Amino acid sequence: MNLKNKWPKYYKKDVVTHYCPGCGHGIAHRIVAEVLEELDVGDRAICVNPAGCAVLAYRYFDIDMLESAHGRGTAMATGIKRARPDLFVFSYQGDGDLSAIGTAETIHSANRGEHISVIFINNAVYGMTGGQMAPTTLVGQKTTTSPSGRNPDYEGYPLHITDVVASFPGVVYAERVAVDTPAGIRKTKKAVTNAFRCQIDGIGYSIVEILSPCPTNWKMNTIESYKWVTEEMTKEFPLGVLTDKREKKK
Amino acid sequence: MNLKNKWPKYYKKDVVTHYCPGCGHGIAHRIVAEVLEELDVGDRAICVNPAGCAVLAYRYFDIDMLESAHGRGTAMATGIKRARPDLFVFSYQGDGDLSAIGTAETIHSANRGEHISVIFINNAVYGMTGGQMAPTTLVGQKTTTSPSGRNPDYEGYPLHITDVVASFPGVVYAERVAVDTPAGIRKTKKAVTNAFRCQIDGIGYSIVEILSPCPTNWKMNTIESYKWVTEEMTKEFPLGVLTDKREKKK
Amino acid sequence: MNKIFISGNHTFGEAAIRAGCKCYFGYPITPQNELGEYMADRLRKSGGIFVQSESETAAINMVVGASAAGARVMTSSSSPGISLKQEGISFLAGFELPAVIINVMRGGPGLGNIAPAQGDYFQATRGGGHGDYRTPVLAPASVQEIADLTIVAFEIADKYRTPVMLISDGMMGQMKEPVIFPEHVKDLPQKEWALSGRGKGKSRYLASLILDPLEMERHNWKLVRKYKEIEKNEVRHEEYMMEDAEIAVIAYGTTARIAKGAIKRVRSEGIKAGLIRPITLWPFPSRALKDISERIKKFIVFEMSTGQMLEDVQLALAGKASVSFHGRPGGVIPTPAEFARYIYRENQKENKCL
Amino acid sequence: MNKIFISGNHTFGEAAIRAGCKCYFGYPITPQNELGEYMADRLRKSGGIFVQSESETAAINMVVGASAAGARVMTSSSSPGISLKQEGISFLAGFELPAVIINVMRGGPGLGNIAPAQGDYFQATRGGGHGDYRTPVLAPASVQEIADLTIVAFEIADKYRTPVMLISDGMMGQMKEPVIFPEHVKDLPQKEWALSGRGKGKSRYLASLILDPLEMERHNWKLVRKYKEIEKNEVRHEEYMMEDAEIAVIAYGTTARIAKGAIKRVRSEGIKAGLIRPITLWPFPSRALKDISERIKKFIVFEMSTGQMLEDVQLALAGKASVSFHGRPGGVIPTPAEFARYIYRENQKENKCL
Amino acid sequence: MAKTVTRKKYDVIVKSEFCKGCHLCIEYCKSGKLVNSKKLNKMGYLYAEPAEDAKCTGCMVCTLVCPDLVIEVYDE
Amino acid sequence: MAKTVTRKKYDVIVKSEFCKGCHLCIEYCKSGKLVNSKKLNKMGYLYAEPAEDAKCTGCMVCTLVCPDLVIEVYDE
Amino acid sequence: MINKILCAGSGGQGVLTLGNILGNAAMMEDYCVTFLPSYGAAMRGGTANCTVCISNNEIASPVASAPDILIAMNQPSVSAFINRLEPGAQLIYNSSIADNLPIRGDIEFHPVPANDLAIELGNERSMNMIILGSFIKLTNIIRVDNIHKSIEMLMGAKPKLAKKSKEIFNAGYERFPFISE
Amino acid sequence: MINKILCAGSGGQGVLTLGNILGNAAMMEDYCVTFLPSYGAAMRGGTANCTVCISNNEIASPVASAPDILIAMNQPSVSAFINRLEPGAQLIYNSSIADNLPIRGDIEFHPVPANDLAIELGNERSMNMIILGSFIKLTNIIRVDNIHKSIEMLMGAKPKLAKKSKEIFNAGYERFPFISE
Ligand SMILES: Cc1ncc(C[n+]2csc(CCOP(=O)(O)OP(=O)(O)O)c2C)c(N)n1
Ligand SMILES: Cc1ncc(C[n+]2csc(CCOP(=O)(O)OP(=O)(O)O)c2C)c(N)n1
Ligand code: SF4
Ligand code: SF4
Ligand code: SF4
Ligand code: SF4
Ligand code: SF4
Ligand code: SF4
Ligand SMILES: [Mg+2]
Ligand SMILES: [Mg+2]
Repeated sequence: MNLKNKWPKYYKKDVVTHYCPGCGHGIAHRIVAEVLEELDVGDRAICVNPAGCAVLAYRYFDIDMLESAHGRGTAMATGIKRARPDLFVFSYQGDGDLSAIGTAETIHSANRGEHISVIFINNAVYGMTGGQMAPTTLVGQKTTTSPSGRNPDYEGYPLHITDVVASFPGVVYAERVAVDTPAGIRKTKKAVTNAFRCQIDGIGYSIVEILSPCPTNWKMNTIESYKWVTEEMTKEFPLGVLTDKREKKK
Repeated sequence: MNLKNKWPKYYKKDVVTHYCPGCGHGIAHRIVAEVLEELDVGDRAICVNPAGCAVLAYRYFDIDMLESAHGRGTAMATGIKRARPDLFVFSYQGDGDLSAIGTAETIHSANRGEHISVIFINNAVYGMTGGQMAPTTLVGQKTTTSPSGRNPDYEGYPLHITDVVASFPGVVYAERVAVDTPAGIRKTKKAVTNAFRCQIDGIGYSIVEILSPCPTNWKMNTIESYKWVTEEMTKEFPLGVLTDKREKKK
Repeated sequence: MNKIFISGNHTFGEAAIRAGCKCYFGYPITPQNELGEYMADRLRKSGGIFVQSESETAAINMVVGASAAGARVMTSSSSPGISLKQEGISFLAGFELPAVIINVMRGGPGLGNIAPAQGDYFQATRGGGHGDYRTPVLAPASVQEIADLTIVAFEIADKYRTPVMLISDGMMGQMKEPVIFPEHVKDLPQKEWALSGRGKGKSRYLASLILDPLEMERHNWKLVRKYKEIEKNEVRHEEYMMEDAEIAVIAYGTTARIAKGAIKRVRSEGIKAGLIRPITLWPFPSRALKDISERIKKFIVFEMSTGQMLEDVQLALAGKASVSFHGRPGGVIPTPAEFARYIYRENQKENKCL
Repeated sequence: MNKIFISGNHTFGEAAIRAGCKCYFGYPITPQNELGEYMADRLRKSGGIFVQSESETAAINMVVGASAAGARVMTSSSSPGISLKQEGISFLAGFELPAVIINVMRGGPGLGNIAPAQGDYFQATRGGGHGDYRTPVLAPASVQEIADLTIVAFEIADKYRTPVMLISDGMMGQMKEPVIFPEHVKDLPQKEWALSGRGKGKSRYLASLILDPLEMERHNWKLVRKYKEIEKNEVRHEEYMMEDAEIAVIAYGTTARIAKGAIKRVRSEGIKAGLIRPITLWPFPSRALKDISERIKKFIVFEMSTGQMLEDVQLALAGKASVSFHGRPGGVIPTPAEFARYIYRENQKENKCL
Repeated sequence: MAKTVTRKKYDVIVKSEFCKGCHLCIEYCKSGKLVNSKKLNKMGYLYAEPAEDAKCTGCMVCTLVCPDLVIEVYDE
Repeated sequence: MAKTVTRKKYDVIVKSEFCKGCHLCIEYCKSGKLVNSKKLNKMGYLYAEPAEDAKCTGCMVCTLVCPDLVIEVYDE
Repeated sequence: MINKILCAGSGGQGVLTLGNILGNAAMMEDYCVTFLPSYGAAMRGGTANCTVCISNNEIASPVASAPDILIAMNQPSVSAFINRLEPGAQLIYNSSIADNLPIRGDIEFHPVPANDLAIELGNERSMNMIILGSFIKLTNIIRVDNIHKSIEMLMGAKPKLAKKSKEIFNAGYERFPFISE
Repeated sequence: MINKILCAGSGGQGVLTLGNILGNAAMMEDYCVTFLPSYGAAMRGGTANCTVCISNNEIASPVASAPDILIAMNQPSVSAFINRLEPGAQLIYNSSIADNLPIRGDIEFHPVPANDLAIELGNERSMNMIILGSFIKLTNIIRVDNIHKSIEMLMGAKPKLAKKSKEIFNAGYERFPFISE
């Protein structure tokens, strides 16, 4: 008998992650590790991990990693990539990290067209700190800091930051995907592949927004939370390629 | 003989401004003062002035003023307006202030749809500090920190932040104008009037981006600098209403 | 019975509401999330404003705005988030604006961890921001005291027009104890200086920019005079078993509690130790220490850090007594037994020397 | 002749380039704009990287990234901008990453002004950021020394894997003086620890998060041991006319220059004053002060602040000598004549007491 | 039987000690090959296990969805 | 003259001590009523001044463009 | 007198509720009392614990490095914390799911088949009340009526749940001690 | 010997260039020398000034609260700074545009019709070189050839301008002193 699914080279073996059961981070991690292997860039890759549930990502990714101050992932990635353009540099960030405290860094690294890649896990909530409202929290969604549901008159509407950066000339590739179903997971992998290729080809900035369930803070069981991504989140955050300037840039 | 142009009520008399000859800030100031008077809100207005050439705006505006830390104008304005919704609160900010260091505050105050108004002076350069590159500096434009001209491959393209915030549901009115000609100045006044009305009507956030010459740091004489706004800046930053959701919100 | 069983984080919030705090701006960070969450619910329900800002930097600047408009206003965070507020705190000091800033400290530097620590003493007492300013710093050692000092913090802030810090740690924030809350403050102070639109009067402005160095210098010395007033009026400390003490332990907040436990233990073995607990870290109870150093020659400083308040003790004693230090940084919570052993050892050393 | 007439701000840049600085990240702020502008031109021309970041916060985090990748890297700012870097500096300390941070101080707090001041001493020496860490701080007093110490700063940073601050002020930054630059540093230290992709080897990570308090504590004490090493090896100070001095003036940077002028004046009137100029503010030359206090009983601290280094002097002397203070905060540049009068008065007081 | 076609045989292993019991694999396995074991593992989770009475088609969906890389699918 | 129509008369005053000599008013006054005085004011600027030989139409463009609120236009 | 009680279990078992009810009741009896939950990352991975200290005097540290009583609601909690117990300490454990007990002659073992009994009483989720009942019976530290009041206070929003909880608490109280299997 | 020279004028008058050439030349003669420009907001509003200190010994402060020599390139500079001069100090002023001089018998006045002469020489923008020439003639502090070299160094990129500047400098040097009007 042969093992059909081989263990991703850049994913540490036999480590139990700290993620909650069913957390989308786990799927996203595996996808990233697989793509690093398929594109053969893991050996020269540096991942900047966030403050957020993925703060411990270095326990899982078997590549060089740098922890970031909350929200500053793309600034750090900029520093690495500018100092060492030969390395493959990507940040992995949550919605609080990337679209709240890190807004300026996100916008400007994208606008400068830094040659980095960004994996953006949007779970509509601050996972790590226990479920506070995020910029991406849906209207009406209850969180610990929007206990009666997000009220757009008080807290504004969900922020579509990937759409924002997609409009910048320096952003070569931006896609929104979801790890909500097997098909979604396959698409996510393709999107990550496309994004990483942009950097390998030296044509600019790329970002993949991944809608990802946080069953714990959504107070749902796993299956419900995956359904909620499909049914509710994608209504607010429609999936698809938000920009693709690869042809132009090559 | 009657004086036809009466002195704006909310502009201090007989003060020589510190602005350079021909600086667009002077025109923008006068317009704001006039609109405050015409809409009769000066008595209950608070202006948050920036770090930037307009840091001394309190020497000129005859209304209550709060100085801000560089880039934090809209955060401070948020604090005032939330504490005192009965007041009329606006920030006055430069391009470095609003679209570089203040990016996150700009984006999120707009996205929350704070009931404030923003006057955004875009002069494509850091005036106060002596002419460094701003996020809005044009491609090829020479500044003290882009001595061979802004190179989009290195520094990215000019950032269109007003377009970004115009896309948010909470932003009721956004317009880009220029104080480059008498017609432009008249339009600017109309835009400021429209913007301020949104707050008076309690319907949300408004912003007016004013393309404004900085003859000193552009190293041009005044007349050249005004022409440069008309001929070069408006190519990169086309004038016009970027969003107008007033009907919807009323 | 109006005692309730409540956590430190919730108590900060409830006490602030009772102190008339109208606005809270903050950004989540462990171990103080429950404080923001409490405000999101209770402050809003009581008619106040809760805004979860996009960052700590935005939060402190929202605080500036609300304070300038005359509101009692508060923000809270934990160590890394407090670092991000330093520019804003310096502005509050420069503007002379009242505000209450809570730091529920965690292990550091960097991301560190979320366990209780006292590593931000320097930052709080010396001003982690730029320029010549001081911030009154209150350090509660029980949940009841969190309630009491939060109210005091608002009073000091308004009285002197200054930002005030409350510092605490993950343990104090998470721990529940019985608390009796005072009634809601009824009469808030009038703030003539607050911006509220010029109305028919003269326009005003609040600025920290003072271009003329001589004027700026005058402002700096004016602040110094204010700080001297605060030093005169607002020093607070507690003395515990100091009447007959031969060894004085200096500790604040969590370590002060633990020190009390340790002191009880060593007393049972005949060692006459006592505790001086600074309640205000700035102004520091230097006079009290100095006075006691006439009598006691052995001081032990005990912190959950590598030694920060230590400097204030040394400054206060100015060489008049020997000072030793026991520190457990990084989120370790020392035990009374451990610290008792330390006192015991130090006592033996002392005796050997004689 | 390889002397050139150059400003302090440009010298920071040129010296950094010669020290092998490969990346500069910064945000404009007066009075240090010329430094960034110099790098925008010269560093890029010499094959390095200059990025004008969107903010000081972004700049310090770009520094973290470039440093983690093994580059010699620098950022600079002035007071308010340095406050915004405090979180990042704490991270650098936690990560144990080398970097050089320049503060060309201005009047504060708040926006203050752009005139020279020394009000950020506490922030620099006590760590304005959170957690238990220290930053070596170098304080040049001439443009030549700016050149020399900038190179030293990079060496200390790499040797101990620590952020290092250079502090200066608007006057030093703007002033031109003759400078002789050393040659370009040839051999940069190897950085085994730098991230460069795992290659065929084992993957590595740099993290400041250490969830287990005991491990975090070990890290904290490890840092303390490193700081003790730095205290042992890197203290620098200058003594001027101290051989026969009866009054010791303590001043750094700009005030030290002015103090020298004043000392010359009072010496001509027979007052035996001398100067101890700390070149490293942390580690502070406490030992030198202490040694001298065996002999000299009168110390005068002179700062362009309301009194910050003063505390380090008091700590060093531990009550062994009297200390008086002359301060001019807020951007005022005191004159030698003024400070000479101060020394003169203090000397008279002293004599009256006798 | 007449209908028999030559088909590969697949084997599924759930490394139960790593399973967090999220049950995504169970949800998405169209063959019903994976089921709730109703037993707690050391971490305290109700882990998934292959059903005796169902056939794995080797579709690999379970490995695709499992966030914890718990499942191994073998072919001949 | 036969062509004469009754028209308002206007007067322009440049408060020269406040003028920064940017010359925007000169550029935009279609009547040529404003000219460079070629004299420095106390601040050291070549201020603008009304020309003797031109007529002001009261169009107010000069007051619109002047960044320093220097100009006063009067009618009868 | 000072009693340090460490209560540990997994996320859904009501560990913190138990501690809260106990602490709140101790307050009603005018004890000095502290309650300290584990928090943050320590809670991810499904474990939860809290420490309740009850004393006649000011409590120095709310932490129990050596608890007087360990309440272990599942097997991992027994394994993780039993070594913290010093001679003479007591262990109350959920014998329904924890059965691998290290051999120690110097502490007292009190098995409570909490899940089984709770299921028997028709509410498995309230197994923490069985344990609390047993704990009170064993220690006698707080009066039953005060525990009842405390339950009512903390579950005030859900009177039915409060009633049921009190019943189940009573069962735990009455049936304790359980014979060791 | 220490000479503190304060040089003041308006933005376009080449105040800083003058100071730089002087400072650089002083360096070439191995003097201790400092050059301190006004900067930032002090420069907006069109004024500029700088202080050059030249000494045989280490210079304490590069600031001149009481300059030995004031070079005032326009009227506002005379008015702003003349009161800083202590008895015995010298004032070089641009008599082409500064004519309102307070009466002081305790300082020396040196009028230099810099604009007029520069216009005469065909380059009004180089009026600062006339002043520099006069200054060197008056003080004799730096050798003329070193000033020439310094001009070449600082204007190296524009050799024509350098040449013209030297010529104009020479004129200022030769024609000084000018008779007071
Ligand atoms: C400066 C600072 N502020 C706040 C925090 C606390 N913090 C850590 S992660 C986080 C948010 C996590 O949310 P998100 O980025 O969406 O990631 P997720 O956990 O949801 O994957 C916060 C607020 C911090 N570590 N540093
Ligand atoms: C934290 C901080 N960083 C930097 C500065 C310095 N600074 C003041 S204004 C300014 C930029 C001004 O540019 P802009 O906002 O475009 O305004 P303008 O002067 O062009 O009107 C800068 C960088 C500061 N005051 N504070
Ligand atoms: S809290 Fe949410 S995002 Fe974080 S590990 Fe758990 S499920 Fe995942
Ligand atoms: S520098 Fe530019 S923006 Fe600033 S006052 Fe001068 S012209 Fe205006
Ligand atoms: S491979 Fe397909 S059929 Fe087999 S167990 Fe997995 S999901 Fe089910
Ligand atoms: S998907 Fe993975 S973790 Fe989830 S139940 Fe199946 S095997 Fe277990
Ligand atoms: S009002 Fe019109 S015509 Fe008259 S001076 Fe002004 S611009 Fe010229
Ligand atoms: S526009 Fe105003 S400032 Fe400019 S020249 Fe005319 S009057 Fe003077
Ligand atoms: Mg999230
Ligand atoms: Mg600008």
